[in-house]
Amino acid sequence: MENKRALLKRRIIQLAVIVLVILLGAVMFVVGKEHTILLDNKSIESGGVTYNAFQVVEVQVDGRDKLELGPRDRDKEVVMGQRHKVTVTYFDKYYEEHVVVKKFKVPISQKMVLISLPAVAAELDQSVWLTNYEAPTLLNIPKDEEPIVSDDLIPLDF
Amino acid sequence: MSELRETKGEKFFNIIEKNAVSILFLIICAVGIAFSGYSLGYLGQEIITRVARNSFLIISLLIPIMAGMGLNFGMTLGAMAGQIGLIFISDWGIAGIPGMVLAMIISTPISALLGWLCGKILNMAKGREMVTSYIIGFFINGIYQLIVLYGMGPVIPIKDPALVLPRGYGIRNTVNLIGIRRALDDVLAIRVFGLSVPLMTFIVIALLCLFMVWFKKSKLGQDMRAVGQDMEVARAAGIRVEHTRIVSIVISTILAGYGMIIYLQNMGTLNTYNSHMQIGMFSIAALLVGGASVNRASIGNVFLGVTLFHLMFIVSPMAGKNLIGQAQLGEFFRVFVSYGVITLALVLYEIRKRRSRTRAGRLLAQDQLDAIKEEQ
Amino acid sequence: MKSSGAPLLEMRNISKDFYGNQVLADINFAIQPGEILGLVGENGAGKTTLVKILFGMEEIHQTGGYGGEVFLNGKRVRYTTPFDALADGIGMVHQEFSLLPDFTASENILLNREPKNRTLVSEVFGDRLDRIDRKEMRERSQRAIAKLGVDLDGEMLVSEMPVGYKQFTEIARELSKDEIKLLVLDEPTAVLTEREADILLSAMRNLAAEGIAIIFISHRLQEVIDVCDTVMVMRDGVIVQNVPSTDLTIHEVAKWMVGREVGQKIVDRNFSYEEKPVILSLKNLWVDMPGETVKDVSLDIYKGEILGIGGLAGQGKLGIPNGAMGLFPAGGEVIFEGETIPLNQPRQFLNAGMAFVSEDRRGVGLLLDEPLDWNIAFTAMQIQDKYLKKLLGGLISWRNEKEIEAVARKYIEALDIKCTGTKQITKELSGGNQQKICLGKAFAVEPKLLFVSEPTRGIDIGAKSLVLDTIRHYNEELGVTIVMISSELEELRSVCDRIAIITNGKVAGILPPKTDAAHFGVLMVGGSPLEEERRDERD
Amino acid sequence: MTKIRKFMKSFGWPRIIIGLFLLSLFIIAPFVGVNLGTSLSDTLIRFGMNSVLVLAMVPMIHSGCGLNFGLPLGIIAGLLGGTLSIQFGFTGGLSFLMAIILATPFGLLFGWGYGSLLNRVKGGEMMIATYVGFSSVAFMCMMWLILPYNHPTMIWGYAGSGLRTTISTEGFYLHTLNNFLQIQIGEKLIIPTGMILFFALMAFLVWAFLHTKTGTAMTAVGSNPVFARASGINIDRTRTLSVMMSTWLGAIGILVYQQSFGFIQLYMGPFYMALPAVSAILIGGASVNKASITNVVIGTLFFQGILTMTPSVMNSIIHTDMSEVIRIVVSNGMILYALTRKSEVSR
Repeated sequence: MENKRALLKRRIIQLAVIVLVILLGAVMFVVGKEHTILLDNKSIESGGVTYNAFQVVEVQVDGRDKLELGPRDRDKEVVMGQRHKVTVTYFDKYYEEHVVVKKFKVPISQKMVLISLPAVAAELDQSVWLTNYEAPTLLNIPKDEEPIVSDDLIPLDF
Repeated sequence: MSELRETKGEKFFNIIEKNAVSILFLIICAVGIAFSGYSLGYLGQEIITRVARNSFLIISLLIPIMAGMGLNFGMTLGAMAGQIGLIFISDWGIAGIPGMVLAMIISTPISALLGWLCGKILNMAKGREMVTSYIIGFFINGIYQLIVLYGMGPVIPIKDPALVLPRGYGIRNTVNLIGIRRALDDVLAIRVFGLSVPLMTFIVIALLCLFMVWFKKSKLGQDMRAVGQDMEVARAAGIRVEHTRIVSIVISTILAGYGMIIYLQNMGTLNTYNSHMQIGMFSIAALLVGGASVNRASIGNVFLGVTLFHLMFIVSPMAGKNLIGQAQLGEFFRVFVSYGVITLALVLYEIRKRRSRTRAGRLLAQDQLDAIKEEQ
Repeated sequence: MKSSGAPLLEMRNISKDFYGNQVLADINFAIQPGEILGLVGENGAGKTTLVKILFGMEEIHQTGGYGGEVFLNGKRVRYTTPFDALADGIGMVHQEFSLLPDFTASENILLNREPKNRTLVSEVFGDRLDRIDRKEMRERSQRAIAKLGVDLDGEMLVSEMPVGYKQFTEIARELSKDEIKLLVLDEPTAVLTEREADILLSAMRNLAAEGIAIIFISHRLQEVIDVCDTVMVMRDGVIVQNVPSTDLTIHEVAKWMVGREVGQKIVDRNFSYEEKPVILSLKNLWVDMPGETVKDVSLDIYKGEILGIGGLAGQGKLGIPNGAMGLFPAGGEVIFEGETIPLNQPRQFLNAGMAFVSEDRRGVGLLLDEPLDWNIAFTAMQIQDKYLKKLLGGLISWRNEKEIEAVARKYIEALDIKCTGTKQITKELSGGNQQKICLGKAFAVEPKLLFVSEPTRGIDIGAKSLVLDTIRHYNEELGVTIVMISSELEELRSVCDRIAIITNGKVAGILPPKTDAAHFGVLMVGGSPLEEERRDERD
Repeated sequence: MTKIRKFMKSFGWPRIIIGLFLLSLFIIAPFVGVNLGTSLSDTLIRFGMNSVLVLAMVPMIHSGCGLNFGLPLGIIAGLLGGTLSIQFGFTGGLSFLMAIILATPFGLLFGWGYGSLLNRVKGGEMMIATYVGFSSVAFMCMMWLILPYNHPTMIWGYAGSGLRTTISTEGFYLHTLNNFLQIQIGEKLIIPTGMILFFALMAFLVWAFLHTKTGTAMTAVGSNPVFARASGINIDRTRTLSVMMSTWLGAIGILVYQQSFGFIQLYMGPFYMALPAVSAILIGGASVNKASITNVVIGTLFFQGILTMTPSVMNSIIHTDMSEVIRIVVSNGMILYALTRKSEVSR
């Protein structure tokens, strides 16, 4: 009886460890997943209002170096994990500096998201300035296949 | 019957012979360094990088040696599993340390399965484990290619065009592991005497060494040592010999998988159809250079071996160029030395095994001589 | 030491046959706690089989089990594996060491029974990742060693131990089992020096005093008589004597061991070998044959005689022909017809005109995967260029299949080999017929001297006498000198002109076959027959 | 019925499966538009090219040295013979003959050294043979660079020294055997009689040798070395002889291969030549210590048949060339099968 109980205990612990490892994997997936954030300085129309692109705007994702974008510029940052912060610094027509900080969460399945800086600056709803972005599928240009070298022991580097 | 007496010359010869491979290598390296003209700083940096990169892989060879199964040429199986893990995380776009951890988690069940298969087969081929594990490496390589070259895409969803061949399925010849490049090495990278040291990688290796020491003291480790010395005695004592042997291969394969991931995060590119095949051969050569033999190896052998082997590897092209004017000659030379050293170590091991068998006869002859001397 | 009450172990009506060949019959005996029982008998007397039955070895079950019953403490038991017997407190120490050389004594003593501590890891990966408690291990092994009363360091590596210590380690392993009640020691003193043997014997007495019963199997009769309470003598699968050891003499016991006078014809020719020239002379021969080490043998063999070489298994009798031929590393001098034959070169041995029929038929004697005509013709073809056709002016020696077949046919007829034809694959033949092929192979060489080793081992009675008759006729008709090595004394006595007994790698004595069997027995167990006789006369 | 079963058993399941697989390929071939004549010719030519290399396995297996994983050593002897023949300026059919003659002393010498080494490592032959092969190839890589060859067709034009990676045999011994007595039936079916005859000659030599006194001794050494020793055979010498024969046959084998293939492949070329030959003889029914000429013929036909048929047929059916993977799995699987069979481990 005692033995059985010990065995049961062990099985439970083993199960727990397996679950834990799978959970760890899931956490790693979420935390380590890379997302490309496209930062777009283009005029955008929302609710019938047009928000114009800035002449010049500084944008910073998380704590990274600031990027400077001209009108119709687009740049990107590759980030890990879901939760990020975007800081947009711009000067309005009175040359007054404004800083807008927005926190956002990238959907896990999304490889790329597009952030419209004018919309951020206008402090519109997140659904307006943060949109999913699908890279246009390029036409598959058939190219000579690379030869597959299989069992080859000539050392490359080690 | 008493102790076998040996003359001083014989004793000296025995010591030389036991360390023949290492001594030979020391000489090669000394000559090579002299002729290569590399600075000590450069060499030191290279060695540090390579020790960090390869030690984990080589340590994975120790457990099967402990269990008496010789050099595990089947460690390529683990390398393949590690690579499959890396292909997945690359496709999913998981980067950094989380990517590595996830790749390890994915590789573990694959390694375990392959290792179990390998162990099963090796149990059917007792006495010729090495050549069998070597062929298993090739065999599983075929299966690996089937999966990676034909299965990935249509059957196993891999979408990233950076990974998939233009034809729509199969993984490219080289995969850029940009997401995890130097992910581990750059954590806690410090500079010592102007050399950059990937401290975190060394910490991981140190932890593995601790694990090895601890493992040797566990019941399983004790059983493995017993099985390694004499399967029949172990069996008579009730140890599950076959199971123990399989477990040793499974552990080795899993560790080899992790080692491969650590190795590739430093390299930064994966040669999908090449890396794993080479890794087995070089790891074994490096271990043997460190003075290990088919039935005895220690952590010390690993580090000495990695250092000496890579020293030879770094200096020989340059030395070849400076000596004969052809760098290619040096490159061929290091290939030759890698294979030659395995050959030499295997030959010495077999010869030593045979010599120990004649020991009893030499004792008898000695007794007779003694008796005759006494009569006189 | 005997105590009253139910015996610790009792065997009743034990019998065992291997496919109709009765090896044990009607064995009845009992042993009390604290009793030392000496079990003696020639090789093949059934001691080993008896022990195997007690332990429930697989071999016994595979060959149809056994008859009779075994009682432990009055309870009927029937073990199916040795582990069951071990669990019931029966321990065994084998003659061959079962030790791991690179482990310390204490690691060997507690092999697979190490004291362990649970760890967190073992909760996940199972018991085998428990940590071994080295301290507890040392203490427990030291306790076991203390029971033996010897001075043995538990931390010593087995590979660095003298032989005696290895033996003590083996015994300590059994003693470390708390439940141990009965210990079977199979020739524990064979490898020990006298001093070590004395220590072991006194250790055995200590153990007996603690209530552990011991079955002591040994050929050293003096030790048996000294240490045992009871001596049980087995011969041909039955117990011939089971008596208290008080007042026994070696001579008596030896007589019981080998003495079977009835129904055996002893050689009745008068061959005066002394008048013949010495054909083969062995001088200070040593042979490193595992399990049959020859230490120092000097023998003269006279032309035309049949010399028997006997002795107990493991004493070195088999090493003599194997070493002389060069199959195992050997040293010393072998002089044949006045010429020294270089050792370790079978070719030289064969070229000189000697041949050897090995005791290891399947391993040494035959090409099992080849047809039998090859087997018969091979040696003669290789050594004497028989059965060959010369092609291209002698440049090529072509195998002459016709002649090979002819010689095979000749020996199939002469030796009455039962087979489907000369091309039958040898492994398909029965043991007796395989033995005849081995003889045929040797005869085909037409040697001047023939070593025949264990010619009747493992073959049935009918074939036995045919083989012996063949050897005899071969000697008488062709004048070939024969050296026959056999474990069966009676077989030697029925064929040979004189019989040398090998004990402990040396010639213990050479006696004519008509000598009283007891004398042979005394030689086999390391005594001197003359001394014994004198003692008998004194009594 | 029992006879059939016995035959099946002796033939072995892997062989039957491979045989059926090959048969089905041949049956499917016409339906998917693969020309049977071309396939057969290809198979026969590949058989001719490789059979001598496979034959080089026989002597060593026969004497109990195991599978000759050290075949590259023999191949190197052949390469030396071939390149020297060209270097000395022989052309046409004569260059082939001279290549064989020049390769012979190297083959025998290497074989002697290799055999002596294997005698010291009895029991561990196969692993060591593999690495002897590898290290000799690597060693020769250096030698090809520095040996004083200077025939303009063979050396690097720009460097003026060092042999090229591949050297064409055109103008030298290209198709010497292929064209000899070649029979053409119809448009597509070509029978390379010369090559097959050459193999027959080699096979006859091996067969004849095994019928001599020494050959008999070699068989006995392989079948039961202790028996052979007890019959006065010098085992080491017999084994060395077998290794010399195997190495020499390997040298001849690569020359036959090159005259058909059209190129001498130096440097890492011989590296993986052993594995296909090893698996071919195993597919033919040989085991780790028993092999016959029949095994060579069946094995080479099966193995090369699969290599020829799978790419064309598979490509026609699923438009994917999986032949390389199939080759790796089949050949290594076969070696594994042979290594793990219990009956063959114990004598």
